Amino acid sequence: MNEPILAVGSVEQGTSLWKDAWIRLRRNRLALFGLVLLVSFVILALLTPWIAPYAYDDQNLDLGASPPSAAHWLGTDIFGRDLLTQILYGGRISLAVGFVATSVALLIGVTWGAVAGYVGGRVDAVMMRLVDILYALPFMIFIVLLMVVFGRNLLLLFLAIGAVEWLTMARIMRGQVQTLRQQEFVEAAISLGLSPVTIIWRHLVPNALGPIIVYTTLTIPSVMLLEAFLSFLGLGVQPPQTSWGLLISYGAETMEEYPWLLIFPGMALTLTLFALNFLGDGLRDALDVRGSTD
Amino acid sequence: MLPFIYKFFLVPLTLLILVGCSAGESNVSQGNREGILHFGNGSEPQGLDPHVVTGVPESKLIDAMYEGLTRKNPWTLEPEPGAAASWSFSEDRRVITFQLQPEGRWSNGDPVTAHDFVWSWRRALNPAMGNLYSYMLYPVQNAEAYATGKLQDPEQLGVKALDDYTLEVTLSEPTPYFLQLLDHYSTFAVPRQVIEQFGEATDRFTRWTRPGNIITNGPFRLTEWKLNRRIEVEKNPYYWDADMVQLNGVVFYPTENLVSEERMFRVNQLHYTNDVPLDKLPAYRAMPDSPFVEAPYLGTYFYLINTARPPLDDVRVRQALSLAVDRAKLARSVMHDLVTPAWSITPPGTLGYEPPKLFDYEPERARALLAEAGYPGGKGWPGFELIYNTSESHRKIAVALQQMWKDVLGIEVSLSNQEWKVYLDSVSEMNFDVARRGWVGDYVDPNNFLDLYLSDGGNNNTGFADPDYDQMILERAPQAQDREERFRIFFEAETRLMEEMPIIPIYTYASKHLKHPSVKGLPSNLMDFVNFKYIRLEPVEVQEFEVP
Amino acid sequence: MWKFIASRLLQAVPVILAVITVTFFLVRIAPGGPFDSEKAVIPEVKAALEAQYRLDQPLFQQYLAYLGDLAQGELGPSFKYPGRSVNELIAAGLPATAELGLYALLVAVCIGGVAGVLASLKPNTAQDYIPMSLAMIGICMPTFLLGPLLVLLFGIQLEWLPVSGWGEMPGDKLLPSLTLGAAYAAYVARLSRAGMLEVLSQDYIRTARAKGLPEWQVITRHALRGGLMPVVTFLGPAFAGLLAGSFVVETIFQIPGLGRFYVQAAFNRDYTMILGTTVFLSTLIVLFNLASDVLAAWLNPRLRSQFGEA
Amino acid sequence: MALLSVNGLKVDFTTRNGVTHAVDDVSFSVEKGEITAIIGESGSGKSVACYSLLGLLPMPPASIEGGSAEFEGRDLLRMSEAELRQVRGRDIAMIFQDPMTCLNPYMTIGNQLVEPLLCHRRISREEARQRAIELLDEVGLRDPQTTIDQYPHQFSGGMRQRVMIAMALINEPKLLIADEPTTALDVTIQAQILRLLADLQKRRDVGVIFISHDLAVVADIADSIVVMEQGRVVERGDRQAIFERAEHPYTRKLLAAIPGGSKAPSASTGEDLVQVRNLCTWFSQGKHHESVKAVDDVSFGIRRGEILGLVGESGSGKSTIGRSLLRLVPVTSGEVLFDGVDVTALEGKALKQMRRRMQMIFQDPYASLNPRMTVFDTLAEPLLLHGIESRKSVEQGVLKLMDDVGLARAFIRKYPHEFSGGQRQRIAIGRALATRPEFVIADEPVSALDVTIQAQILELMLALGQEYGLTMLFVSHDLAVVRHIADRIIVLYKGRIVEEGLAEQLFEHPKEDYTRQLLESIPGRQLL
Repeated sequence: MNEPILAVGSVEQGTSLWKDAWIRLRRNRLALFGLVLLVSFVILALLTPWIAPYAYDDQNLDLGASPPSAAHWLGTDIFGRDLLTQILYGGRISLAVGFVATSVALLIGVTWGAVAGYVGGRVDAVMMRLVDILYALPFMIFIVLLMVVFGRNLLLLFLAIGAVEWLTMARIMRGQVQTLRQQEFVEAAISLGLSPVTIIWRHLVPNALGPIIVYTTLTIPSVMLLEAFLSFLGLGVQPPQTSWGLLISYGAETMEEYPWLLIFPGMALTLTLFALNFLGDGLRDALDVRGSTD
Repeated sequence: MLPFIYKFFLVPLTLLILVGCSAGESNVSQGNREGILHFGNGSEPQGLDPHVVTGVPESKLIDAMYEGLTRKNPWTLEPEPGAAASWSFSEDRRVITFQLQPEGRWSNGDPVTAHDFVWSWRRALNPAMGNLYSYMLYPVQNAEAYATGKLQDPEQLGVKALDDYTLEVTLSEPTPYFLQLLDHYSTFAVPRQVIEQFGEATDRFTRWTRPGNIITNGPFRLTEWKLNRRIEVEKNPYYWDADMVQLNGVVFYPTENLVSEERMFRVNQLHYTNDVPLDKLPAYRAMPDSPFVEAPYLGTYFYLINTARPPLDDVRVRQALSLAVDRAKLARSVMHDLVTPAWSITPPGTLGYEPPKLFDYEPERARALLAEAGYPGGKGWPGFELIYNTSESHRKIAVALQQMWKDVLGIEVSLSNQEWKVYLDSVSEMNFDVARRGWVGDYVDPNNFLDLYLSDGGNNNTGFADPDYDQMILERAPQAQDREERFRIFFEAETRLMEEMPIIPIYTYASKHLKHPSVKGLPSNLMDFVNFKYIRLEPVEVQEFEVP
Repeated sequence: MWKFIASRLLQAVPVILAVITVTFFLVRIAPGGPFDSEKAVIPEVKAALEAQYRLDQPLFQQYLAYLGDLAQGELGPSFKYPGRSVNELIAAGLPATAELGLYALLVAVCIGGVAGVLASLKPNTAQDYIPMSLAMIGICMPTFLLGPLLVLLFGIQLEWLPVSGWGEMPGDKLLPSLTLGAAYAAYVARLSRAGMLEVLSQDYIRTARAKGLPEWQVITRHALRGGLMPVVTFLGPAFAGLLAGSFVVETIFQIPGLGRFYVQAAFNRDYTMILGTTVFLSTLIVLFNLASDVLAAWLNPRLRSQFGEA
Repeated sequence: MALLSVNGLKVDFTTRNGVTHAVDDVSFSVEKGEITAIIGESGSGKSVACYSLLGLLPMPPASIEGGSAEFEGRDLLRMSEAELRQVRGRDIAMIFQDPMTCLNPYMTIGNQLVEPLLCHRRISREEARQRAIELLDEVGLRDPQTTIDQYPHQFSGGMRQRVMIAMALINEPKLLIADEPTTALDVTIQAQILRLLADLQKRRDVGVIFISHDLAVVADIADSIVVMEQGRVVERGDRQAIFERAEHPYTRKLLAAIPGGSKAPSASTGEDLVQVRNLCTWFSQGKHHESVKAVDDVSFGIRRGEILGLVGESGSGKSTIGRSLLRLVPVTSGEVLFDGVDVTALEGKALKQMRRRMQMIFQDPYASLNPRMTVFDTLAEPLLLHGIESRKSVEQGVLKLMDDVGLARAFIRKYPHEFSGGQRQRIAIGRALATRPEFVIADEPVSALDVTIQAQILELMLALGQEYGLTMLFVSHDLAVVRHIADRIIVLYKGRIVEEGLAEQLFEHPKEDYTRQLLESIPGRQLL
């Protein structure tokens, strides 16, 4: 009973999955950069009402659209509203939509896909056919109906977006679970007498984190852009509130006349998405406990 | 690795790019050479049957291909002879006798006769046709009864062919603007043989309007119709006034996206655009020899108020809202000085009619009125929702007004944009507090605007109902002896309307286009009316419109 | 293999039927009708119009009648474009959209594939970071922004390419294809990078190296096939997405495609057109998913022989 | 002069955790026409040393820090990549451990076979194909004309390894490096492949480096043996010398680990705890195909406290029997009585209760542990699930289990990947024992492990069996291992029982031909 093997550099003190991931994440400079950037955006968004240089609906029609200046660092929009303030307030909406709607999509998609993949057979067939049907429904009509039936509010917007974006997640998750459930550790879990719910949440989902995270980082940008589209159609934020997606779509219309109205919101969105992407890749590597054996 | 990449990826890609880099002659210079006008027409037309379609793009096409009894002069907007060479009024001005053009022909050479018009008007008014603009012919005797199914016999309509070239129209009462209606497409003659060759007279779904089938009586005739790409018409050699027609043809483009349309114009793909993005105005105006043309347009942009809902049921609140709008500032900053402030529903200068101006931008009075209504400084203000259909310019105006009301009156208003059909539903069901609205005249007469607010008017949608007003519009005005008296009655009615303020007028529309310097004979006018007959091309080469 | 295809097609029938049913009733619930317009419609006229389109019948009867027509391949007359059947409108819009979709896919696979493969060969170097960062920009650059940018640069500044049109001037297909394909190129880049990294760590790559094959042959002959498998399975859903998502590009570049019909039909409440395009697109989606599954199976000998037996 | 002589080879790995000397001053030589075996546990650097010769190590993290490798007068370590490529596959060929993953699944074996020929020689595709067919015939593939156009997945493991061998030999290399070529195979197949290799080597007169963790495997074929431990050569000599006069303690340990001898028969004479009656487990192949009869009408019993060995080749249905007992696969017909209760009829709570009493240890310790759960999580899960320990006392329970299976308590918060194969199998055993089962099914629990570890795990299982009073079904393809642990043995072939008997009896006096064949396949038999 004297097995002498001790992995190189093994730590005597134990670590949890997340703590462990955090240690690895800290070594990844890009991911850390992404994290810092994201956290600072979130803090800025939280503090916006106190730090924004102007009120968000403060118009100056006589000034109109003006390029960056000392009074307005990022310039003003056609109503003479301070763009920096708009971006700060828009960030609150966009970040909230990005995270909440993506979470909704994740929750539904992961659960749906995991159950379909795990149970298999007829249940799987029915569940996935339902996904197919939802894929094929005319999106525009769906949105218009949602808007009419439920009125307009942000929560509904989150739900609507989540309801659209979960489909792909469900497909990915199902594929993952189908592969994973062949693994012996799942058989071991079954033979321990664990319930299917426990097996899915403790054994299957954590092992599919890699693809989930990657897909999440791809979902957030599409969610933010979808929000802009829906707000434009009338579902979602209403003026004078705004979001990055809306600012960009307005900016795109006047990109020749007032380029700053496109460039700055675009930069805010792109930076966020880059940060997310770096963080996502970093998280995936960090959470992949197997990958760290070297 | 590299050879592989090259073989499978770079070769097709390079080919694709190489094929790309050989721009040909621009539409404009080719068009100038061949006498073809390249015309941005807004969107794909629903169709080319004058009794079926409703939109502006359709009207442009139909105006090019067909001709009514009269046709507007694009400079003066006065009716001038079209399919009718002359006309005369009876003593009581209820019967009009039209003499048709002796040389009037369809594009296949057949003569255009009075019978064609009789048949066509019956078709236009036939309830089975589902013609949305059948009301244009309502001044004709028994027309309304026939169109609404109360009268079955088309023979009783007030339109008769006295002989092949004489058409007699009997009106139910004198209608001063009736001649104007005759260049609206729902009064146009359509080719009976062709229509009946392809199906029932009232069948909306036949193929008679396709190239090859359709024949028309206007200056141009259809040669090609590529869905969502272009519609091409060529000069109609059988047109009675063909010598006047300078163009050899027109190509209409369904330029849905006005930003894209502007870019097409910039690279000389279009002679004329349907519209111009608002934000491009300053740049184009600043250009030397600017291709930008603008003109007041017979339409008013306003907000509808649902007078049944508190707090808007209080006239003082409605007045306060209207007085607090700085229309001049709005026109200057948001609308780039394109439009002029409106103080009433009727656009000014409509055939010499000047609408009343009862108020101005009066923040003090607005605050006082609001205080009187019980909301001093906005205290206790319950708020309301302003709806508008999804559009960039409606949003801009709403956002600006929202802020003006907040600044001047201290009240909060929430905005809500709605998808077009949802918005229409909300408006017609009066399911709104305040709604954006616009009205463009079908003909140049105050009546066209003022009859909107009749108590049972289908387009009223405000809850405004005033028997005196109804009486003025429906009874007193038609019986007025002369134009002056008629306008006085209208003025009185409109004053009543604006005192009650069921609508907040905002501005009078303006049309805006980009017009290539080669294009002549295409004047701007109050109706934004294009008479293709007079357009000619005098080639001027412009390399590119440099937009700063 | 044929059996597999047949059974998948059979499975698709209830899916499409369900899509039709839900869509049919969904569009009727939506507020606003096809004949509503800014100016109030005279009730008699409206009734006449409704009768012409069978809208006066009980809803369920309309539904059955629609299914009956559909069984004969008839999608009905369009509301918005009277005088044209939905069949005709789809036939008119499809070629441009299908071509646009295919070119966009070509762009996606060419650019994305090369970028992904290059990145996977030297992971965590500049050769990896640069294409992958571009891919990220591609993903977060909406088409309504990329399209106008490309037009401004290549169409107006450089004057290399036409600013709009489809098949009317040489090269006018390039910018729309690029615009639509960009986002998908980014996805393909990420997928192919991940797939290649996975395959390059496989034992059989080591075997290939041990044979003394030059590196490019190791990659092309041994790694690409497996590494691009995720891309192949992505192509089916992607093409469906391209078709449905081509609306913006078609509008920007004035392309006479199906995407515009699809979206505008919803705005116009053109009931038959909504249903027709939905039926058509969902059938396409099913077919393309099937095609990409078949392609993936055909490329994977293990799956291929399974189908061969079954 | 030696065909290859390696002198003072040093290979380092640079990782986040520092520099590891994977190969440290290793020297050996290979003579023409001889087989040199390199023996050592996993991690001893034996594979790294050979891969480094051909430049097949990923650099970084690997780096060659010194030494030379003379091959036909040229130093392999100083060749450019282009020069090395000329050597690879032409002069020096390789065979790898796992034939399942080493062939490209997307290419026919024919296309893979001709690649080295086309790459290194001026030869037409047709000629190359002919050559490949001849060679396939030579390595014992039936009907090579047809099989050459098949894909790897259409072959069994043994057949694939034959293909690998053909591929290595197709260019008539002077040196063949075989890296654990039989470890992933059943004993019977292993014996065949070893014979084939020895045969071909003699006929073609090539030098061979044979890498293995198991001395027994090379006992019959190696000319000389090099023993490596932790990157260093600890002993070398010809076969005779190593097997008869091993000096280094590590070599002795390796020798001792060769499973041999049998366990003293235990005195379990109680009633049957488990009774299997006419068990059938068939797998449907779709409507129009006959089901695969994985287990076909099998009946046997296991007495309380007994260890029953279940032996058979892969595909014999032995694992399916184990899974059927636990209801991990649906049973087609028959009964499984556990303590008098028919397990196949249980559902819901009753099934959960029953599962607590019977547990399983899986073959692959890499796959059977959830990679995202620490030792603590893995072991605590069954304890909490079945209410054996409360939340408060669970840590004590886990520690006790770890003590029992011989895991240092310090590892409690570690993840599976941080452990070696043997340690992982200990965790898996701990998990199986956590529910205090009466009956344990061990499905090839040691076949994925090095021989030295194998011995330790077997000892552990025996000891725990005693301590916990376990009844055990021990499933394995390796008779030597089963003999070491089992009281009674059942031999399975194609889903049916061929022979059954007490362990010693079966070994000494096999009744059936098939059993005899199995016995003969045990490597290094004559040594023992």
